[in-house]
Amino acid sequence: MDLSHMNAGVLVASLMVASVPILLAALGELVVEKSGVLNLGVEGMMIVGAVTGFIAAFHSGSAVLGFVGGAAGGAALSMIFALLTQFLMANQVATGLALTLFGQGLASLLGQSYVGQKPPLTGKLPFGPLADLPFVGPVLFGHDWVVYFSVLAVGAISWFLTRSRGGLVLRAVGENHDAAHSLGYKVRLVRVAAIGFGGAMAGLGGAYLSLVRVPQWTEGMTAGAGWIALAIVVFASWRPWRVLMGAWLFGGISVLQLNMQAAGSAIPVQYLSMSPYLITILVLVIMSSGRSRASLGAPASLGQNFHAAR
Amino acid sequence: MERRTILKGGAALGLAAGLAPRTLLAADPVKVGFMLVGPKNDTGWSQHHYDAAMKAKEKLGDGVELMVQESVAEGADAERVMSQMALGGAKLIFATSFGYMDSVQNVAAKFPKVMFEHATGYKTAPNASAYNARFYEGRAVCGYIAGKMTKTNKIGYIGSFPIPEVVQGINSSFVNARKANPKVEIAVVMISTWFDPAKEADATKALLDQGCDVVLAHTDSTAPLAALKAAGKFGFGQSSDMAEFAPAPRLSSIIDNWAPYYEERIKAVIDGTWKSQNVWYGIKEGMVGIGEISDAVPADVKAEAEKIRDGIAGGTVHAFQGPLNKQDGSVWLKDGELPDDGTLAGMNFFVEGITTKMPS
Amino acid sequence: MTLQVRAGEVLGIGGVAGNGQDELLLALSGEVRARPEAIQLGGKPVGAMGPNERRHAGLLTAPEERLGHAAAPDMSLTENAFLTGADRKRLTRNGFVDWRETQIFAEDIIKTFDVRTPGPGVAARALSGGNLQKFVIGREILQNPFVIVVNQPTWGVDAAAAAFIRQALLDRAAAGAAVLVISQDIDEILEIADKFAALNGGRLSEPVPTEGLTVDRIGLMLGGAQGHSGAEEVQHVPA
Amino acid sequence: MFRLEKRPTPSTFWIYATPFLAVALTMVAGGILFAILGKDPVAAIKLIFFDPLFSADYASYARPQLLVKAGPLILIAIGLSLGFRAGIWNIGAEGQYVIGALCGAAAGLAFFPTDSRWVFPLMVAAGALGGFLWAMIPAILRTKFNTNEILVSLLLVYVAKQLIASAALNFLRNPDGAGFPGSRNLAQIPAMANPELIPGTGLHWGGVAAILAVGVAYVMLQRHILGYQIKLAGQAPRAARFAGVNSDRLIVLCMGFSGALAGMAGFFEVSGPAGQITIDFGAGYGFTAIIVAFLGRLNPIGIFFAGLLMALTYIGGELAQLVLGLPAAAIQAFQGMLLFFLLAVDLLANYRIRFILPGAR
Repeated sequence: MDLSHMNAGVLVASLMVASVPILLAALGELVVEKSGVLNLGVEGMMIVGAVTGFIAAFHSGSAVLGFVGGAAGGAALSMIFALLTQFLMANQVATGLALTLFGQGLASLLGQSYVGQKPPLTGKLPFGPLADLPFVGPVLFGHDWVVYFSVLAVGAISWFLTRSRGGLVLRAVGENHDAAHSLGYKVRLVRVAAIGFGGAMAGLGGAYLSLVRVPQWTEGMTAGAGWIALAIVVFASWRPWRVLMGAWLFGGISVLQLNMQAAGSAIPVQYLSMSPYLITILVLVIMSSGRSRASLGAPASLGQNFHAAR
Repeated sequence: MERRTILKGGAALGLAAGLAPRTLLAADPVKVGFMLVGPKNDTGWSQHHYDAAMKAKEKLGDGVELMVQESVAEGADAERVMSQMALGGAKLIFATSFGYMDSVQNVAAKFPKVMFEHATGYKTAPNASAYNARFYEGRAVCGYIAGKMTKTNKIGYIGSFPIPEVVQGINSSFVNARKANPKVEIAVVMISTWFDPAKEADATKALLDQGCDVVLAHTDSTAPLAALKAAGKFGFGQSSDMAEFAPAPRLSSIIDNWAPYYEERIKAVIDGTWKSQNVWYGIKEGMVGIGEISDAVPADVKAEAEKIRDGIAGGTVHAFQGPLNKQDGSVWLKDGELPDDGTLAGMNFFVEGITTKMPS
Repeated sequence: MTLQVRAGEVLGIGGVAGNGQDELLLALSGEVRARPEAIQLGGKPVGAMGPNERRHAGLLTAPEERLGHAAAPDMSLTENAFLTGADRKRLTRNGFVDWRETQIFAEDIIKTFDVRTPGPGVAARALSGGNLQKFVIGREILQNPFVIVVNQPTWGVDAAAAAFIRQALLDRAAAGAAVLVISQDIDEILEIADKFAALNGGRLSEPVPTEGLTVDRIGLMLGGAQGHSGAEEVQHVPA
Repeated sequence: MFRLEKRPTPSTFWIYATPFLAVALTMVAGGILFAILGKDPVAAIKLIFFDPLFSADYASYARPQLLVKAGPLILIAIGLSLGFRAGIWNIGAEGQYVIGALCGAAAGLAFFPTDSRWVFPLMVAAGALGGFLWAMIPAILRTKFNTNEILVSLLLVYVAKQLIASAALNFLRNPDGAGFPGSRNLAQIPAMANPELIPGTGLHWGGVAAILAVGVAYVMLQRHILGYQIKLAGQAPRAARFAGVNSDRLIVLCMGFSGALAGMAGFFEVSGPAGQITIDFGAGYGFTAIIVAFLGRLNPIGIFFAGLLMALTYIGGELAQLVLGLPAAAIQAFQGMLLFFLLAVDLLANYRIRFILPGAR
């Protein structure tokens, strides 16, 4: 195998771009799960975000408005989930799966007349000569704004969850909703807000696919990214910086295995294709072994519906 | 329109209850079923079959009614969908994915009066034909252009799975690229899916990172072309012309052109002349088309490429012609020898010069 | 920590909440395991046994938290009777639950312990705290334990029910069982226990007879004046 | 304003009435959707819910297909429901299904050609074992290394799909298949085929297994101590520990049982309706079964009917596409709606709705 062509800077830069949709969606789901809600409908919200983002960008001619549209679409779909699970006490696992089914159908219907259209471009931010620096150039100064936004979002969410009062309330609700309720926090309101945020982030992730990565609207274009996002949240033990690590690990291995194929690696293709999944599992096993469930950070009320008796 | 059909169906139901499939009323149009493996607007494989079906219907007019089923999984679902089409009065059913092959055989045996057409397989029955396109002929033209256009002497190929159709394409592209440029090498990436735009884009970038500057894609979306455009490198349209990416990065394209065949076969059913057959059509018959070669290609290369295209159509040029060795160095074709269709159809080896290993 | 309870004796363990009461109960119930010899029942090592084996051996417990620990809130009383009674009341046949026998057991608890409820089919969470506590204590006592350990047996229970529960524990001791009462209610311990020990910071004091015990002395003990450390060792000595 | 009040015990009336209410609501909402798409709503609803069962043209064929489609869903969902009840999240039944098909087919094809009557039972066992072992990976990682089983089981789905694709391309490829991918067609090998047992019913061994699984799971949950432990562990984990339930043992049992059932379902599918191992084997049954399990309220009998209802919407949805030309996406959205309504109206069984005046308490 000839790996001499592999340029670490280019590789890191591509993995940063490749993992943006997963990263955004996983960050949103992290906040949702921290509030004690398990929404398995990430894939559905992503694809709806992909189509609404595309439609918004296509009609407005602005990629930024497209991302706003994607976030709005994902958030709107997530409100169905919020209504069902927070007000009608429906089972969260089943509702999330139904949301994916519905979202995929809805997205195809919405997108029917946009197949084959081209969206406005999302350019790289102009860093001038900085972008030409070796390694640092492509890694730090060679991206569009969404890439930077996604990394900033990690920091912002991390700050919010650990340092801000709102984050404290959110975590309290996720750890023990009964106690949070008796302290006077509005459990339902907090959760609905978290679900909406999760939907918006998943929608952004979807819009990144249809506006930047591909860029085009095509049915089924998320191709399972939402499921990977869910896995990444668990992988990260519900910690934002580890979500970034997980997304980059998964994205990195996915990109690396394609590069190894292109470089004529002697490892059989089928093993290379499995590698992102297997290595993610392996790393998680190493990280989680020897710890108790509590220290893994799963919110204690995750997946349980809250009903105030009085 | 649909409403009327239902009401009519209701009337027929009263007349012919218990008879399945229902006997056609004299004025009924001929119903033709199309079973697609993906969504009908996937911009790739399924969309081309669907568009071709629509074109055929347009040509044949009101005498034809289409029954379309999208995203049908292989196996039990495919069998059920075809059976329901037959029960619903379809006279001719097109099953447009390789994986439907055995299901077509099963359903064809159950409904001897219904005709079946199966794409890209090899099994036939008295009421079931097989049809396939010699995509590798188109790859020969694209490969030649790629060989001429590469400056790094390295071209890339994105495949789904190492199945014969993909292997033919890789070999044909490579053999003809070498004709254009003896120093050319090919890098192959298999992405284990026919359709995943993000992955296709990643694979394209990986190939570019490895020094390829012309990439041929054998998957369904336009993502590779978009990635090539961003990088300022070259590629080809796949399945459809993808003219929106011309003149660059799209240099030319390999087009699936099913419509004439569909029209011909539907007409044969209407006329009562339909016979089971097993065809493998190429550029000559028009099932494989070469899109307009863009201005990014120098005129002399363009002329050469067109000569190859016309030569293949005329039978004077062949995508594979000896001497050619297999990857392990053993002789595949002696000097001047042409491969037989059997070997070609089941091709599961790379030719000499390709470094990617065939998975085993 | 070392402690010893004799048959026919009631040992009260007092202390301010959070000084190791829950841990003590978990260690005795078998939810947390120890070395085999750490806990002995009539000289037999039971420390490595799980909850069911200990029940089989005659060591029964009733934890403090009624809903969620001692009983499953959404299960019926019959199902909750099965929770600990499966073995000693012989409620299974080849792995299958004998629900008829279980219901009879539940009805027996309800009747004997005066549990106010429409019937054994009612979910545990539908009962008032006192009634559920009577059910939980009754469930253990009616299994004729050699040793019974209760944590906060009358917490949040109305006076009549509390008196009933205390009497039931005394009756069980009189019938020859060793009774261990963990409680924050010193009056309760003074009322029913033969000996008193204080739990402080996970350490247990030397047990002293309750008779003639002064409030000052208790205060000192609860403050940890007579702290006494050592391996966790619990012994039940037959009289 | 209204307020919800939890019922002490679920309402028996609403438990049976809610599915019908949900279907009725879906008909209305779905009808509106179809009307927006320019299709006759009445005709569409009739095609989806009525024609597969009763139409003279389609029912004779579609009715037995109900069991063909529902069989694997029910079989997988039964296994999953036990774990879900115990709070063990096996999201990767799709992978266990695929591996079961792979192992079952491989075990049989290793003996090809043969007409021994022992091959088929051996293949069933191999399929179940394959699914079981695949499920043991997350189970053992969970019990030994405390690794989250949701993530492991989910990611292993993708690994399983790679494995079956390479099996179809390489070691199980039909030697008489002219180099094309795909294994020999098991349905055409008498000793390995899983045919329709009673003509016109759609019942094959997979359906038999599904019905058996419903019965066994029902008895186990109602009568067996293991069923009791499963329910206890899910409802009150601390009480379960107090009762001496060994949670590691329960994880291994539940994962293993659901894996084995999913594996068996995969094998019955590959040896019957599907016929062969192909690159794309596995059409999402493992994921749909999760929905079926919850629609059936994790109750074996409920799952049986939920599986049939799901199958009906698939088959009816296909009919609506064929006859009315509805897009597949509309059917998907319609199914999503049906699920939403089914999940939403469940509220009525568990809660009482009280209308209260603002300000009043």
